[in-house]
Amino acid sequence: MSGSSSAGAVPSRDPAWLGRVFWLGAAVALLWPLAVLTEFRPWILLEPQSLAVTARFLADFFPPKLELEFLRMVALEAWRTVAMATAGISLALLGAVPLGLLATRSLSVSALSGRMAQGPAALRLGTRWLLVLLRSVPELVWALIFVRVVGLGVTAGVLAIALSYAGMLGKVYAEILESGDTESTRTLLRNGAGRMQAFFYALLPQNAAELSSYTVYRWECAIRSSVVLGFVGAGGLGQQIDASMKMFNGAEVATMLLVFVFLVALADTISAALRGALR
Amino acid sequence: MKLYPQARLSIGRRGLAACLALLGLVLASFATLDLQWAQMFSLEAARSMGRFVAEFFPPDLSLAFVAKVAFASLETLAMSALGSLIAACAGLLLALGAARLHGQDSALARRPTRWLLNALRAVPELVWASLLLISAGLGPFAGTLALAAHTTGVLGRLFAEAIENCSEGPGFALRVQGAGNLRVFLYATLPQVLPQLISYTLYRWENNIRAAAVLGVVGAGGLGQLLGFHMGLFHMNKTATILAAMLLLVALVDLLSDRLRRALA
Amino acid sequence: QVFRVTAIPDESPTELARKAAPLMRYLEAQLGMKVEFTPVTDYAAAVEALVNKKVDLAWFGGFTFVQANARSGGKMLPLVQREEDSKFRSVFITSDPAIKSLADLKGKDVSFGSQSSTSGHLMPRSFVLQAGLNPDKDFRRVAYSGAHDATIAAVAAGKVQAGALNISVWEKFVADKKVDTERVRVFYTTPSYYDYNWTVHADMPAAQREKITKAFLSLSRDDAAGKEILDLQRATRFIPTQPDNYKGIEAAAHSAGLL
Amino acid sequence: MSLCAVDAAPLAAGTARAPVLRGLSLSVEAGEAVAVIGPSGAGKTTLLQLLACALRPLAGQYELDGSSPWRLGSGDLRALRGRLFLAPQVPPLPPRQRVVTAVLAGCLPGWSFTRSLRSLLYPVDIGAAHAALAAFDLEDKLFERVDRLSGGERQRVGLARAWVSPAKLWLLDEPLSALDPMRTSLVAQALVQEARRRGVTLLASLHHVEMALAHFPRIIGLRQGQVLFDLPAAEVTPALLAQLYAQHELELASGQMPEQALLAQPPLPQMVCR
Amino acid sequence: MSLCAVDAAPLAAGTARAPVLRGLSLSVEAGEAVAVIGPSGAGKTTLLQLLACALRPLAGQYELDGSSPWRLGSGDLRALRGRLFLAPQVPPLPPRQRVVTAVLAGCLPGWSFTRSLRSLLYPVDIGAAHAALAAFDLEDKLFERVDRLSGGERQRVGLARAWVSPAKLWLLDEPLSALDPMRTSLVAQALVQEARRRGVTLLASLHHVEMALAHFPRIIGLRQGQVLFDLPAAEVTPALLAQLYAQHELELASGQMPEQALLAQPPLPQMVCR
Ligand SMILES: Nc1ncnc2c1ncn2[C@@H]1O[C@H](COP(=O)(O)OP(=O)(O)OP(=O)(O)O)[C@@H](O)[C@H]1O
Ligand SMILES: Nc1ncnc2c1ncn2[C@@H]1O[C@H](COP(=O)(O)OP(=O)(O)OP(=O)(O)O)[C@@H](O)[C@H]1O
Ligand SMILES: [Mg+2]
Ligand SMILES: [Mg+2]
Repeated sequence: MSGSSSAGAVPSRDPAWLGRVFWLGAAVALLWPLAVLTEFRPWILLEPQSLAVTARFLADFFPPKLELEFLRMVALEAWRTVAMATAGISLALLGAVPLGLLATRSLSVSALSGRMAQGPAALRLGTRWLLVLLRSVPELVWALIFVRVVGLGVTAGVLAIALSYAGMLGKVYAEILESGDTESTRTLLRNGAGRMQAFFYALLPQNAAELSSYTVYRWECAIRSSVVLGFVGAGGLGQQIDASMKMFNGAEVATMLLVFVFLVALADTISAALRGALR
Repeated sequence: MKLYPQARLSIGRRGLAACLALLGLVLASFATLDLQWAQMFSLEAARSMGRFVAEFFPPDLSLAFVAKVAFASLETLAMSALGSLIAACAGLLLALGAARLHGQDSALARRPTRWLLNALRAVPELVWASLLLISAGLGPFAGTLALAAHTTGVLGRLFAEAIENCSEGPGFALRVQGAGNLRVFLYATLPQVLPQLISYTLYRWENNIRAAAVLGVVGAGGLGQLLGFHMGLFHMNKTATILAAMLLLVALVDLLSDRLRRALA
Repeated sequence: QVFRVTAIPDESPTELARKAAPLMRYLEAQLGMKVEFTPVTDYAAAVEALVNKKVDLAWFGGFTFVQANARSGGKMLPLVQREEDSKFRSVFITSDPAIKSLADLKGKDVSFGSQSSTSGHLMPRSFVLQAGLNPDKDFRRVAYSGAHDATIAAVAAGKVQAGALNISVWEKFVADKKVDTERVRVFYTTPSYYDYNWTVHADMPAAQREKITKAFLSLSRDDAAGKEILDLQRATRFIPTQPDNYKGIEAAAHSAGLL
Repeated sequence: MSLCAVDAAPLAAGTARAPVLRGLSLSVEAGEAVAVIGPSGAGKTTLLQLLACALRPLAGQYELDGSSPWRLGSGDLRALRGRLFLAPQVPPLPPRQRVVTAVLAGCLPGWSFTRSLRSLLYPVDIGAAHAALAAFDLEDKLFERVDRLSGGERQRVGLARAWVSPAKLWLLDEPLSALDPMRTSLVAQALVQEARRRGVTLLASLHHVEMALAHFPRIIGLRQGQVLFDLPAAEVTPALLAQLYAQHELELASGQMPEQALLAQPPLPQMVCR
Repeated sequence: MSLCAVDAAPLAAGTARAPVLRGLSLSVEAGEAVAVIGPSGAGKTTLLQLLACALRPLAGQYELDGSSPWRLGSGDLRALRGRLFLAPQVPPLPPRQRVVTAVLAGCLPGWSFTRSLRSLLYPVDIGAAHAALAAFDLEDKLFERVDRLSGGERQRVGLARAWVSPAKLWLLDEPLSALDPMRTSLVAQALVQEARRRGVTLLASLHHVEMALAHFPRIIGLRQGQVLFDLPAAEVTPALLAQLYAQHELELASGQMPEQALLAQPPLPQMVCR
């Protein structure tokens, strides 16, 4: 209700105003230490000396290295990376889909009437913690665990990707499913449909485009983050670019960045096609 | 009963082709990689994984080290938060150019902006960091900028899609009334997509905490540098403390985003 | 049956793989079995793999060997090393004219190689400590480039003011003219110590150990194939080695607080 | 079904908010057809949601089929929900879905999981969907997408969903609001008759007072979260209606009788087609 | 404003679809108040969208203020749009927005960009929003969130937006559908009177025939995308209405007169409060 209950009198002030001023102040108060901690000094980017160094390095990018031998290596690594990312994501989906569904509030029957019941709430909390654990342990740690079991090579790398991406995808799936309009889902649940039925009849059709494009985006991330595969000797484009970068070999970096740009554009095309089909 | 030929699920031909291509890609991937599943499921495997995990205990909780980890966490938190914030602002601006705001929007800037976003995100954080380390020097500032640059590309695209996906009704009503694109965005589209945008930003923030771990290795500071150092030296107990700190940070952001989304819903 | 080999990534993995190829062919012939080389980008992964017997033979640095030995409870056996490795040294390089001695490093950005590297981190650090500086406190910032060649590149690009690395990589860069010695120069060279070796797990049958040792020791500069391999390994010849050679490094690691 | 002294606030109401329904008591026999009428904001939607077990009463008792839904285990509660059907005020249809799927979603409580999956690929019971749509004169839109329907057509799709559902209690929130006068009458009649034929209990909130009086035997007048009257249709007098719909200010304005105030306004629903 | 032999299909209609409006001609003088009535699916919403320059006619001419909107440059078109207001059938309110912001969004065409930005932080014209809401008896919800309103309250917020807008042409799509009978009448009256006072042209699609006849001087009957009649309210006969709303099947069923068919049904809107 507005503060003034007497009809007719125009309220003189927006009741939300104080709150807004407070939050604005709080934001500024928070930003300041952030800037200090990160030594945020953008102007040093524009100092002539650092500009010169950067320009020298960027000049190295041109022309990109286009030797046949190198290109063949890049193409091979690119395919390996794509294959490993695809395998990793496919495995990740096996875990992410059930976990994501478990963590979704809008599929909870007991949450229909306000609070979730205790059992499901605990299950959901447990699932969320599992997802947090899966994705906050760095890939290198996963990789080292699997090196002990399967040795150096592709398998360890793919498993490491699968686990951490299961954590990421599961969480984002849950959030996407919760963030849209859930009225039609809740209507079905209220009328006695099961969770999975409500998922397939209301939640999925609404969010399929979003879900699929996020998955494709993650696939693309997996390609980029294949540095982790290098840890355990599975190779990959990410590892190559890391190495060339460390060597400040601009020409090689430029070529591989172009490959990345191409792969990203490819992912975008796939994502657009899926989106188009799902709407 | 009559037969209804129209009753089939109507997925376009393009969609069918896309699905088949994806299936093919997955099969080809598994086929070309020599994955070794056999070793995964032995008792010995479980035992040796268990031994590895057991080495983490007990975590190193000596005061000096915890203080060091706490400061590093703060640095990581600051780097990732500021990077994500910059990226969210820049991403939103670029997303406006990259999205078709309504059905009849000619969206001239759409193509070029999308390419810009693609380029930003095609370059991994690590490469951005190495690039920026040259001009900004070692330290968290370069890391922050690197996170911001890559994340701008990511968020810009996600935002653009969220904007294109949101329900047309409210925006339509304002547009036919003659309100400009930006105003329609502020008054009709933004309130609808805001939870989603915030959710994406928070998610990317969390992601950036982990990415900052990788950046630490190139000298950008924070938890990542500590992790790389102690992990490489097999200081498992110290590693456990660092991992716990990361877990806490991620859980914190996770909790925050859950709360915020529920407050906004 | 496949014989698996790996190496710590003290240089970029592509470089490692290139260097290893002829040696692997040679081992294949000598051992009579298929030999597979897997380059990794993380020191820890190489250590874990040998400790858990997921590879049969590994090229370790002195410090990595000590780490692996500690993790496996003393079950690592160093078989052979290059003659140069018995009196190995590191260099400190800089592009800053103001830096003339270790003491001048105070307040500067300094890059080591990998944190697990002997010649790129452990020994330089221990000599810096002996010179009365604590890298963690006295340097403005410590970076880990990850590999020796990367350290040279970082110093040359001005990312850091100074760096420490393996002398053999430095000499190779100078010989190949891959570095501008006008700008980047050595200002300190460490005393010598034991470094790299080829290590196996102690559980390996003695007969096979013998075979491997013999294969390495019989490499000579007289035939073309042997010369190619030794050149690539930057070795004059291989000599036998033993765990006791690395006691010094172990002590240094302890005193630097790295073990 | 009975409510006893129930307080309730809408779902997702902010915290610490006054209840919308206050001390409401009412009971409905199985098979009855009841119209709930009342001014905008009276709490009709809240009442229907409460009856549909969509929100938990803040205070008081609610019984359905002799059991108190909020004391049931989750399995029983779900079974109970399968026996009721709530059609919200704005039809909740996911865009891009086809009419046939949207309608058949009403059958879900009675379907096994595999059957409902199969139906996504090829609708399993086109006949039922067709029949339900035909009841609302919409069978030609069977395979249309719901976002390509007009407002009134969407509303009828929502009602067709109730038609195919196995529910024993229909709770319809303003089922006639977007329909033209002719259809209003036909649909109201069809719903009441079908409910009677199936023995389904029907509660509908309505703004069309004349429809309520013409088709529903029992009328509940709701005002400011309380029952103003609960009478057979024949006993609802214009004076009562005037009191039900009287507006705040007018009431307070002076000593004027509310009824007169109402009649001083331009005529209320007025006969046009006779 | 005039339409001449216009064909049109709804926005987002699939490809290759028959037009919904076929050969429609009609002209409205400035300041007139016109009610558009017709059965569900007749094309009322489509017509209003067409008039609001929201969709381009497939064939034929549409003129507004003497100029043809689709021949204008984008700047002129936008200025033209600033002079009209379309209130869609379902109130288009973004959830989580507050009522005051949602209402003031109606002022946007007249505001500079900075002003509209500022208003997001602190509403710049609380007085105007309050006055508009007061016209619909909703001023106590000024700072409420729109997703915490009942159906009828939301609809009135949508109308309040028209009230504050600087438009010279109001196109209201079923503005009364979710209102109670008392408010229906008050709102219809208020809208027509205010339009006359401001000299605003008013076109509203309605299902409340009695309201249309009571308050609007001119009535257009739309059926299957064509104008069935376009008459002063006084000349609209029950027979015409019966013909307008007659249902397909009934029409075809036999030689029965449509009017009789209609009357054979239970009574159409019937007077209750007199
Ligand atoms: N989600 C909500 N949160 C808080 N208050 C709400 C919410 N929904 C409705 N209300 C308030 O509760 C009261 C009753 O709302 P309800 O929707 O039950 O009314 P109604 O009788 O259905 O009205 P209408 O005929 O306009 O649909 C109204 O005053 C409304 O403002
Ligand atoms: N987006 C669309 N795509 C295709 N066809 C549509 C679309 N929207 C409406 N139609 C069809 O066009 C016809 C006219 O629709 P319109 O919405 O104009 O009807 P209406 O007179 O407003 O009906 P109602 O009173 O039910 O709102 C209907 O048959 C409807 O099915
Ligand atoms: Mg309601
Ligand atoms: Mg309509």
